[in-house]
Amino acid sequence: MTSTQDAKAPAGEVVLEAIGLTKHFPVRRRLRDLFSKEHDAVHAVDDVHLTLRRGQVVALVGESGSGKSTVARLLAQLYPRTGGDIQLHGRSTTVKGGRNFRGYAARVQMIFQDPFASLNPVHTIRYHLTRALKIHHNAGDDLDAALAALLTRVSLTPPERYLDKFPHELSGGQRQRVAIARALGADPEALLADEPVSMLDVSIRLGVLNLLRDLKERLNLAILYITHDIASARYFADETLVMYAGRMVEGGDSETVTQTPAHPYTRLLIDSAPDPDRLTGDIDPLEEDRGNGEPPSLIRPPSGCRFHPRCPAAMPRCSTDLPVRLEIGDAPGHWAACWLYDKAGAQ
Amino acid sequence: MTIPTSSIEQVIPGQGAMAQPSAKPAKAKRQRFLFVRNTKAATGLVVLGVYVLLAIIGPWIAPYDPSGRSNDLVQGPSAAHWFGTTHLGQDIFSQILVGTRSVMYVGFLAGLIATTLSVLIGVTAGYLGGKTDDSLSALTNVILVIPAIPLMIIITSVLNNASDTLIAVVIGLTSWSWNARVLRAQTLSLRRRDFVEASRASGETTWRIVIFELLPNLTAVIASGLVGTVIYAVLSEITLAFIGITSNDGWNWGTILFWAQGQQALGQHAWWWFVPAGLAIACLGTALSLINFGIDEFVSPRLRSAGKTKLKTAAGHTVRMRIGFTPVLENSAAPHTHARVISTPVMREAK
Amino acid sequence: MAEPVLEIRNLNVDYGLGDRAVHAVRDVNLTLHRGEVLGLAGESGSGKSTLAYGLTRLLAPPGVITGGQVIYHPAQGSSYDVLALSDNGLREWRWAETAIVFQGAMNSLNPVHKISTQLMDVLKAHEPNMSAHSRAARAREMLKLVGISADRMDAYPHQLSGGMRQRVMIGMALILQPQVVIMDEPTTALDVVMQRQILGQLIELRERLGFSVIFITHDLSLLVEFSNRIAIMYGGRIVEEAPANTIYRDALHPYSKGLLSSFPALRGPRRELTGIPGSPPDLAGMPAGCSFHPRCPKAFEPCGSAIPVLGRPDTPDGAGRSVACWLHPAEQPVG
Amino acid sequence: MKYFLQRIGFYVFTAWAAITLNFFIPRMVPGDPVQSLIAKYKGQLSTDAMQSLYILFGLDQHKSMWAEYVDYWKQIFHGDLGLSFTFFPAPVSQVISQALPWTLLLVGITTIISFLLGTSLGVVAGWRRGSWTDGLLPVTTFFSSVPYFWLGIIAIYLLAGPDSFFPSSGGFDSGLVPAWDQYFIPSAIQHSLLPALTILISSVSGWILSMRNMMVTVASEDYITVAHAKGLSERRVALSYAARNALLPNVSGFALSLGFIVGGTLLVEIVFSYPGLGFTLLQALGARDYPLMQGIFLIITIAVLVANLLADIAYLLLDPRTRKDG
Amino acid sequence: SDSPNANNNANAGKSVDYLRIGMPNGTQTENHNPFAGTSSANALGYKWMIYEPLTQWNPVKPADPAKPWLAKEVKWAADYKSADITVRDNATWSDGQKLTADDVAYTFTLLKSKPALNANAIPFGDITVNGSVVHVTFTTPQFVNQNKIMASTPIVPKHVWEKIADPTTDINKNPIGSGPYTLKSFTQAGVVLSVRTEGYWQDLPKVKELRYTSYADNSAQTTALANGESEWSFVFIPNYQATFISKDPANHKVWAPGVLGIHALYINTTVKPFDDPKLRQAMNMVVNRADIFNQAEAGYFHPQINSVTGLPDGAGDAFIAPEYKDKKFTVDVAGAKALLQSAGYKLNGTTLTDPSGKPVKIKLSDPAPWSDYQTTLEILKTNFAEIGIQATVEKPNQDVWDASVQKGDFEASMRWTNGGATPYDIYQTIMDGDLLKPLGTAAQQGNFGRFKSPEATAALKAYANATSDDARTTAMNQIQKIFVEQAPALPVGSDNVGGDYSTKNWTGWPSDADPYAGMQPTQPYALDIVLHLKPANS
Ligand SMILES: Nc1ncnc2c1ncn2[C@@H]1O[C@H](COP(=O)(O)OP(=O)(O)OP(=O)(O)O)[C@@H](O)[C@H]1O
Ligand SMILES: Nc1ncnc2c1ncn2[C@@H]1O[C@H](COP(=O)(O)OP(=O)(O)OP(=O)(O)O)[C@@H](O)[C@H]1O
Ligand SMILES: [Mg+2]
Ligand SMILES: [Mg+2]
Repeated sequence: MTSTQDAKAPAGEVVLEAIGLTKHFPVRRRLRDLFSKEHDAVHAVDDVHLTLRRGQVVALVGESGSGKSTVARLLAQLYPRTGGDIQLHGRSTTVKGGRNFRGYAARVQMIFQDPFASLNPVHTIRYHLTRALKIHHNAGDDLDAALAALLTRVSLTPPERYLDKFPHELSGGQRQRVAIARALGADPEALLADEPVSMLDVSIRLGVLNLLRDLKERLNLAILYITHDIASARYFADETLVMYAGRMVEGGDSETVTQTPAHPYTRLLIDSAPDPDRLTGDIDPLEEDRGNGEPPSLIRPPSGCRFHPRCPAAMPRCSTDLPVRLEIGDAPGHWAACWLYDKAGAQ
Repeated sequence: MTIPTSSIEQVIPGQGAMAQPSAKPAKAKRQRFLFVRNTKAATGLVVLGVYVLLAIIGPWIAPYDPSGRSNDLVQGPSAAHWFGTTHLGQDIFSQILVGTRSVMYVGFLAGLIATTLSVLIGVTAGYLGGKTDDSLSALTNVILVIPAIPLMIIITSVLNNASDTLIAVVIGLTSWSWNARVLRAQTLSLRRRDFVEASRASGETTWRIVIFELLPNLTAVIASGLVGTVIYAVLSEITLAFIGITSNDGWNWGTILFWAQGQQALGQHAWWWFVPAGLAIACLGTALSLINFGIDEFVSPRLRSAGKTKLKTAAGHTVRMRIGFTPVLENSAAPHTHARVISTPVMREAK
Repeated sequence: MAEPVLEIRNLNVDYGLGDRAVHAVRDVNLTLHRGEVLGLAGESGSGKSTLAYGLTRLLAPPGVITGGQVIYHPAQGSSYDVLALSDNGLREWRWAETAIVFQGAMNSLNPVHKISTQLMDVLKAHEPNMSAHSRAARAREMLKLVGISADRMDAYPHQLSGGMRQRVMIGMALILQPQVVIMDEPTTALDVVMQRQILGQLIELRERLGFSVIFITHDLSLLVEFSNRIAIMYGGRIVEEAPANTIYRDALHPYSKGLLSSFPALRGPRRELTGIPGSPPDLAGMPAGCSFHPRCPKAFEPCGSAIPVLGRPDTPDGAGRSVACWLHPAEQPVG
Repeated sequence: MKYFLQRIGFYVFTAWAAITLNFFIPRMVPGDPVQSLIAKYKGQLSTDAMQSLYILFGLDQHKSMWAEYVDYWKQIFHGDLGLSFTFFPAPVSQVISQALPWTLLLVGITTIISFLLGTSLGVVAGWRRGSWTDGLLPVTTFFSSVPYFWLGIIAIYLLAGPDSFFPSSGGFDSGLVPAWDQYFIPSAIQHSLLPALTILISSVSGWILSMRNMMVTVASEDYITVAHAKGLSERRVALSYAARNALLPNVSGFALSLGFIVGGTLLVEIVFSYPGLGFTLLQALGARDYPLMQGIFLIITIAVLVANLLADIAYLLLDPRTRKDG
Repeated sequence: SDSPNANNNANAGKSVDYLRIGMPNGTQTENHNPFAGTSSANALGYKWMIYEPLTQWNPVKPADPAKPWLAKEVKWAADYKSADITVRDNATWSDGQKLTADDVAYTFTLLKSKPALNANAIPFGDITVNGSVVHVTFTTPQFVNQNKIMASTPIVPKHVWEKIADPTTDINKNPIGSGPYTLKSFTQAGVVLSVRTEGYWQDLPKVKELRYTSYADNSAQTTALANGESEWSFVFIPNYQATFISKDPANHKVWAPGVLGIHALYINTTVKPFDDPKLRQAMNMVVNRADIFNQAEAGYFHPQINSVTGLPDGAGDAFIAPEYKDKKFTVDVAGAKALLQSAGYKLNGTTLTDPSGKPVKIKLSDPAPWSDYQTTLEILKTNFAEIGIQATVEKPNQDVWDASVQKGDFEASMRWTNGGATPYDIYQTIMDGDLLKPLGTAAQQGNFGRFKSPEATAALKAYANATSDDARTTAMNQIQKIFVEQAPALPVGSDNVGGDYSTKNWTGWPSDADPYAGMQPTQPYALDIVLHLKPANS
């Protein structure tokens, strides 16, 4: 095991890197568009940079519809991308199907949000795992042993008790473990976990998250952890990235981003999270949000900074110029895409 | 003709609210028995079983040659001829028995053909989407628009000496479109389910996803479609036979009705010539419909006719279970379980 | 303490009949006081929704209420048992005295009617003498109250965003100024930002209008922040009930403790998260004794055999709270 | 609007494909109209007549299929469907226009009644599950499994007769001329009762069942519970909330069945000698009367498409969700 | 009231002055073109109530001279290549104009110039008018066609028809004829004719209104007859005693006289061993015509043929050759067996083998919907089994059957022959070598069995072209001899000109006692019948 035990430890080898990743979903054309040249599209993801390293968890946080799942699917090559590049071990990869896709899938695996839906109700656990092993020729000589090893790895012991069950006979947490085991069947280097615990009960979430962390350490995996619960990002991830309306707005190591958020949106997000330590009734409607709490249309996203219509600190410049990544300086690697931190521009 | 009345199908057109292959998925093995435990399905299966049995042994146990003439012309039911005789002295009971095979054969063969086609076209269209979907859907719609019975009449007359098999093929070829539409809609909704996406992400090939991931989840819909088309095929075959488009030789219930109508049996008050064949069709149809109800209820248990719906309250009133007004069986504040209050506290810290 | 507005006494709810019945709510005793927010927490399947629907008799078949009383104390007049009301009596009581806001607002609103129609439906049913004009005025007023401009009156549900729909539902719940509002996970489908906005608005309204709230969620941190008192359910029973702060700081029941230590905190020091081992119980085959004992780290011999009663614990600060645990045997059972 | 245009594109394509098929399919049929006619009159028409008929029908000159196809479209655009062989030289449009109203009225009205009745019963059966309405289903299922024509024949046997109120055949008393007057209308209604009843009995169960099932499905939606929680009257909840939503999926089924009106009732018309389009189609089929067959197929196709269009419009009106952008 | 239905109701109380005629011909489309075989006027037969022929010919007594009708007199030349027709001078068209020889000449000219309308393919030559006499010439002798020309050509008014742009495609919306009835109303289910008030050349009929109804099929027609809804029709009624007569035994009647047109089992004489006349003769000897008559034809529909010449009783009597006068068909299994044995066939148990040792098998085919033929085939099958011939019955669809019969691609099939005023049409359809086509080429006109006999061909030609009765008789006797000895087809039953009728309201129908005409409502003589009808209660 060469993994780093500490989140602050130097980052490992880069496994997967997204550079300027962009995805626009075309919108069905209407009659009046027939005569215009421009095609409407949902700008689901724009210019996303992201690096996954061995033995590290990167959290991607953002509200619903901000494009988190799209990023994950792009990274899993389930969608063709509109622009940008995905590099696996520094090599640009575009796979569409067939053998190439399998080869890619063997190294990058995805876990879905809903453990109730991501297992086929008509197949047993054995079938799911056997397929995962066989597709990638990881079954070896002894299939049963491989299956047992897989289940043990996700702490479903004794394995025999689970192998011949159907998904509906398992609890949510157990199902999500099976889903993880299936992903591990490919023996991947990177795991893309799209809200892996949001559908689970509070009391069992922790178990799954701990399992993922444990795997990261033992198998030296690179994990992308997608969530809308910023508190769990703090707890679980080494690095946290915040997305708003298809764009990255802030990034840095988790503790810094959650404790000293720089971008107004991140601040809004953190202020909105329930806090048991706050006094009952001590809730002022957030003066931090100038809008009605709703995200903008992604078909015609706001110009400049996408958050400017809601931003309490918006400046005229915010509505015209697209903010670039700016170092905050309070901790290494902490950045925000916000003109507030543009020292040069402020002068 | 009658539109197959499976609710699964009826539900489809309005996108959205459809009997999803249950969120609480088929409790595979145990539920397979549950299906048979459904009274409707069980009744239907038993009746169908009898028909299948008759289809197999009918020709052997028939007391007479169904075409054999005798001198008992147009005789009512008697000990010798249970269902009476025709204008040629043929035994109608034997004709019914012998005819069962053709009806069942055509019904099931046509059902199988139509179902296979509908699965191929519907699932492909639904899963692949895009241009494939557009063109397959267009094909489906065109077939749906063309009136089926006249089309069958035309096609059967193109093919001379239509044998049972040919008739079944023709019926099968003209009656897949409705099910294909249903299946396409179902596949569309399944395609977006995570487990399909997940097996794609884990590297499964497209055909494996379709065959091993999608199809098993469509079994109820397919089965219901099959049963629906069998009913439809049986009715179509009988209709064709009734208007004189029939196989070369051999009997089916439609042929019996054809002769009865040609000989104006009812004008001669020979009701026995008409009634048995009609009832045989109706019972077979009912049995198949019952099976379909069973499937519907199996897929979406809500549809099950509520088992026991009348309840006795503690006070002795009868109340009905209904939506919006939960019955109150007992209206007292007495606790049900008796929790104990321990007088001497047992204090012990866990390890 | 304020006077009670709703008293639930030994409420029992089953799904199905006879031997195969699932006892989803068992002997629940709970009192809601005027003007308070009572939080109801517990993991999925613990019977929170069943309790809420059971006390309003809205459970769909095969749900049946097998026992208990729900005593309602109206603002004026004498108290009565909701479960003993006639159909018409119940209809009159519903919404006028107790309104409900469900989890998914999209599903709570009839997709084919305008929201104005659905708002005015309530008025038509409960205040038949009201003129059409004043009905519309009232509906508009309610929408304004929850922060939706009146020109959205004639919108259909699908034309509104999730947050707006949920606001419409809250507006609709308050349109008859009920004494009690039951909220079953009203914000779980929403974003945190939106959730905070809506809850903030709700609290404000409660202060103005003075109704009581039963607030159901499994997000404990949210509950602690928003409610006055919290009841924790496990396996169809209430296992602990106490003022919010008390529970947050010092939960007595091992299950409550487990729940509180299974979510990470956003602020403050990173604390140790222990969670709860095992998986939720199967209601059909509930373990004997305390239903939590198979998962309980502190289980000892009476736990497996006898059901602990919910009552005032024998701890020094036991006043105003109750717990059902053999570690803290009740001195005085509630109910 | 966008939804609408998409649909119109679909209709145009389907209509084109169906009409093209309608053109080619009858031409695949062996035999020719003259032979059929001779056979039909079985000895009443001498073999000498044959040549004169070939000349009469214009079948003595041969044209390529393609040229005929082009002509066919030209004709359609001129609203001309050619001359029928069976009723030579009556134009197809005349044959169809005299048969169509009968079918539309008998089957159209019956289908609508069946839909309304079945739907209402289905609403009741779905809403009041566990009451007597559950017993309705097996009975109606049995009747719906009986072939139309059999039911019709039995109905004629049992109910029609020399002294019966129900006439056994035809659309009106012989001797009457179709007119909107006090003699004709009652006679037409009287003649339509028995066939209508037959259609009703065998078609109503489908509606009952699908409506019941939709009601059951809708009844468990949250908004129904909310409606109850709002204290609305049972009627209001059942009709305005449950039935209103349960109806939606049935609308397109209804449209399809409206489309099938024309083609689907062949046998009822045959059994009751009802002077409608289905019966005419059977005659055309028997006589290899391509122009008439094509004409009727065209009408059926258009009927189905129009019915679907109506369903789309109905959907648009009934379901605000489809009305997205103006 | 100006409603067309008003007087319909007014008649309700009074005695019935209308006659309800039905035909099982399905829905009709308005088409009164008397020349189009497809018109409603033809299908329902009302064209003969509006348009009249030159003479009335009685098919029940085909040898009797035709009755003058619009023609006062018809004089044929001895070679039957021309005729002089004297047109009656007191007939008028229903629009009041006089009927003249010009109208007759115009009608013939119309047929001559429009082959599409010339359904009997009459080879018209010159047509000239001289006062009230029309002189018509023909390119071939027309002895066998004489009644088709004179008694079944409707005469149409020149002044109306010459204005019609294309008489072949005109529906003749407003028919003007010389008959006693005019069109009152048309609907797809029926036609009403009302009697003319004046101008008819003889006494007007007692029936004031004719109401034609077109029923969907035989079954509906029979039901209507049984109910009394229909009073006169021509339809096959299975078990007519039970279905029809018994409903009103006093009034419901069926009369089905045979005519010169028969139904026979055509045998493909090119198929071995059926090319052997001995085998065919033997088969002919075992056909149980009584069973067929009673079970397949309900005991009336196709009157049983008794004479070995294949000519029906009654209508055929006058033509039977002296040597066959008393020769009747009998079922003679023993005789057949003996005949076969002598011809080298062997009967082993139940199987007959031909001289080459092959078992004799035959496929009988007819379209499924023709239930009487189907029943006949079933009976023939059991008949043939008695001499060891294994028959199977096939039911191809009608088009396939029709094509294969014409192309000679069949073994044996029940079919009809043409009919006419003499037995010529019957024998021509079965035996005429001129109609013989090679196998595989459609023989549209006849000789489907590919019967090759130069003698028969010559005799038929001689009959048609003969200029004297003696020559004709000789030729006819010769034809019959060949038919009996060669048995190219097995005659079973004759066509009939029958009808089903009710005497409840009207009497005076033709009958065995007074066979003044045939009984079909769609034939030219139908008018003659209507003119004979009297109210039942008078
Ligand atoms: N297949 C698609 N076609 C068109 N638009 C899409 C598609 N998938 C996603 N989108 C749009 O892209 C945007 C981003 O969606 P995405 O699912 O990535 O969000 P998310 O952050 O994962 O949200 P959630 O938290 O709800 O899962 C949304 O506006 C969504 O509507
Ligand atoms: N129709 C039903 N038939 C049988 N059991 C049911 C039915 N509906 C609910 N249950 C059971 O009753 C128990 C309580 O369900 P309930 O919906 O009240 O839980 P909950 O606490 O609201 O959970 P959640 O947090 O998931 O909403 C569950 O275990 C559930 O399985
Ligand atoms: Mg997502
Ligand atoms: Mg709940």
